[in-house]
Amino acid sequence: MYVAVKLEDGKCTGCKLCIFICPEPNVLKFSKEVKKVAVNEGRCKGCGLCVTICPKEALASASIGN
Amino acid sequence: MIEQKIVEPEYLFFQADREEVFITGSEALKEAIKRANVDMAISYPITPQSESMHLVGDLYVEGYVREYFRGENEFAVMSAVAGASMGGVRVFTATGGPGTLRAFEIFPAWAGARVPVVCAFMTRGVNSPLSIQPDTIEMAFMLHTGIVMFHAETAQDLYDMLLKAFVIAEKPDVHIPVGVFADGFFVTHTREKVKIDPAEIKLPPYNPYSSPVPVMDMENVPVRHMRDPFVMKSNFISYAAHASWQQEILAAAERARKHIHKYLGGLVETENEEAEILIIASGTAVSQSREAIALACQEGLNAGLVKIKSIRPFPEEEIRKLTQKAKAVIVPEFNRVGWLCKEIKSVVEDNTKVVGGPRVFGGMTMPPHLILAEIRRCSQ
Amino acid sequence: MNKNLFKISPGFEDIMPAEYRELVHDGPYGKNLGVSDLGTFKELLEEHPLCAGCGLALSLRLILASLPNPEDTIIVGSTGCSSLAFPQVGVHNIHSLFGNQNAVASGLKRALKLRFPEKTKDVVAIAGDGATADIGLDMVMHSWFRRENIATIMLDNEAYANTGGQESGMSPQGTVLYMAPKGKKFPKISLPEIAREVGCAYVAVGSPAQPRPLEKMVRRTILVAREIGPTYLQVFCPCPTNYKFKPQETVAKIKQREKEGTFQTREYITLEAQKLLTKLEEGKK
Amino acid sequence: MNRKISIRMSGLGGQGVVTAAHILGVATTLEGLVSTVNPFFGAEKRLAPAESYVRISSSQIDERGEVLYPNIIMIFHPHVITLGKCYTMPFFDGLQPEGILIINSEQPLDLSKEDLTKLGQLNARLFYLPATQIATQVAETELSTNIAMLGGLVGVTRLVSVEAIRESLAERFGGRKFLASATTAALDDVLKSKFAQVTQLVDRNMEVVHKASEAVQEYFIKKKEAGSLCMLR
Repeated sequence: MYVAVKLEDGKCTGCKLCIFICPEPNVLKFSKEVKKVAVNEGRCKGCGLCVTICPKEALASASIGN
Repeated sequence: MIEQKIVEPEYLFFQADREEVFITGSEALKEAIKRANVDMAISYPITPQSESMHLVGDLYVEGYVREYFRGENEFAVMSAVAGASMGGVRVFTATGGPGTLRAFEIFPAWAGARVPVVCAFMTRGVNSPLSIQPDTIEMAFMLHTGIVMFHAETAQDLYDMLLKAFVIAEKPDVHIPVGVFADGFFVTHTREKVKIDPAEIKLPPYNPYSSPVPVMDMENVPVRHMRDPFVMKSNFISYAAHASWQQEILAAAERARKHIHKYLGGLVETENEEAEILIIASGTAVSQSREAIALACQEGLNAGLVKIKSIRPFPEEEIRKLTQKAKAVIVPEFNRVGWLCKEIKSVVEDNTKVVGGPRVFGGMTMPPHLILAEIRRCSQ
Repeated sequence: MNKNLFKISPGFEDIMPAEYRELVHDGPYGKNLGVSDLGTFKELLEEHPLCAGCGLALSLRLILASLPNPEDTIIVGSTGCSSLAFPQVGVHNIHSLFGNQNAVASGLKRALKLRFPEKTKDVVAIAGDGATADIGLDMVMHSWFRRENIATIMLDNEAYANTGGQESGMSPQGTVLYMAPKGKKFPKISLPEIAREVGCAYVAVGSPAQPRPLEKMVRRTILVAREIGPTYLQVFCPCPTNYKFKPQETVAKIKQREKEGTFQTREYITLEAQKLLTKLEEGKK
Repeated sequence: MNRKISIRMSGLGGQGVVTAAHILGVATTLEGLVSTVNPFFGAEKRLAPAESYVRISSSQIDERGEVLYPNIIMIFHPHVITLGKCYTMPFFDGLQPEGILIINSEQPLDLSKEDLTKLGQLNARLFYLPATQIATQVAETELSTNIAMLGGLVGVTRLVSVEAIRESLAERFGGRKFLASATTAALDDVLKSKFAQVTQLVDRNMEVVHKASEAVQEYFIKKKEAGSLCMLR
């Protein structure tokens, strides 16, 4: 079982705090157009640091794949 | 910087009119570096090497070397030398004995990183109790570091081998470090006649972009950008990568053979090689052997000489052929372990005829009479 | 670096790795990007094998985003956890041996000065606490004594993490780790104060808990090193694996230590460095 | 000269055995001979034993290192023998038949019966020379002791000409830069400070050479009464 963070799109306000706390490069991307964050789940190690910092509780750890 | 004319290596080595001067080995080293177009030199004191790097410091003051400083210990100096070389300059340093061993971890790293560093090793004993005396035991440790190893017999050898070392080390198909070994005191502190090139000429500069590995200057692509690299992994790709790289370093040294033939006239030099008794030696053991052979000759005994100039790569084929007809092979050495004897025994077909010795160590000068005694014994 | 150098030749786009293509098209070279821009460009660090929640990886990511001049920066690393990340860094970087990073950097910086007298080439030594404060301390200090123009950055995870969690000179007193089974007997080495005393022009202690202040420190460390002399930045990056806390607690740990008074962000700036920084930072505004 | 001459110079640190060897080596090469020069391989300190070696030949010299079988031994200080301040013991071991000894002393030393017997058997020739006294009187500095010893050598053998010594001296103290240890360089400075010009230094030291070459005296080892000496001239 692999753990990765999942984003609840509606809750994200694009504050980017999660991007600054993530130890993994190029996992959380910021879209200038929609002013929201997107997660590259394949590269996320599921440490959960972003979950702890998100003020909107838009991020949550979840299991992915098998 | 002092203006010197850049000439082809072949011209500097073989054609330029040379002047004969009466100098020590350390001074011969200075004369070589003066003409080697060296960008940077880094020093650290250790007897019997220190005087060499003092003199390179003089070259820095005179404007023959562009950058020079004293590092904090041999390991640090060799590390700084590696950094400078990776930064794309021609760099030189020298050490010896305990300094060699203090820095030891860096030598396989130099070879693995394929830096074309030239380092002079002024050999000395490494044992406790302290000894500052000549002894070639450190070369035993250096045999498997991957660096090319030349062994100078005289100050003339030291001068020539150093200059040629830069050219060979920087060949794109070689591009690994070259160590020029000279027996401390016997070569460094002995004043003798040396033929040197005019001071107005020097080697062409190093071209870092001829390197088979990227120069660390951010003027070329940072190629190591990769996902999940194989370093420190336990998997087949990692094993294969490391194994093939080790072989590549070895192959680079093998490819140096043709350049050694071209510039040094071969890995060995022989005299009277048809003789039944052959003396095979390197460094100043060769000089003592020459003396012994001359003494033997006066007694009507016939002995030939093989001088090994390149220890790495090792002249396996040459030794195998040269020793085929010999009745006995005498290997005099300035160390206790007899590393050269072991190397020779591993290639001579019938190695029971190899005499391991005489050996002197602890700093004593090898009396030629000891070698003569072996020649007499083998002649019976 | 001339950007044209690493452009992909026509017809080779499809065989180049995706990561490389992204770096060429969206990398930070010559764009004057910073920490605030993270998430909008291809980072210099690629996927690395460090642990989930690794404070060192986070710090390294922020440091790389803070480089004022990534297209002309060469990093010298050392053995340790960080050496697992460096092969994936998109600037030239050297891993030589354990602890010799500042010696290698000294030779490198001087070589680059000789070769590019008119150009700025930043040399940054980035290594762990074992490499910087223990095995490599003599070489770190001597590079400072010699006034080398190199920036020294320590990734301080307070342990030898890569070798399995042994006590280091930077571990707090009393910490029980391997090789200190009864707890560490002496206090954390005060390297920032030592750096200040031996004459580093700029010394700072920061952490990834404050990304923008850390960015400022990284830039100052490099800019002062470039113009004046040696600088030192110590980045506190807790290790969840060896200090046995949950990966998501890495930043909370920093804040907790701050509250306890066992970790303190600070800066020492010489007058000369302050003058330079005022000039540079005002010029930027 | 077909055969190789090997010289051992023994003295105390600061007496200039290394410099004397250097000057002699250069002088012989100036005369077209082959020479090699090297010091004893130690960390020499002031007044500690010091040794240097010169080999001279008309053809190539291969052998390196310490001279183990000297033809000539030059003793720069009596303590070398009387107090055993030397690296080679027993001191006269290795001396070749018809070997030459030149000792810096105002009067014959009290050599042991054993040594004299050995020297007698080798047909060794024994010379005494007040080198320090001559240096102090003529050059007004003890630092010229080594030059006086070279003068003694010139007086005893035809190894090298006085002219070549002069040329070598001029090169050593006025010529191009050469390699010297810090202590040697310091003594050089002291010596040079005693003379207004290098030419003066050379001239005065050449006077030392001449004086010493005349002052060196041979003593005959009486074989019948082993252990006793008589003045030869």
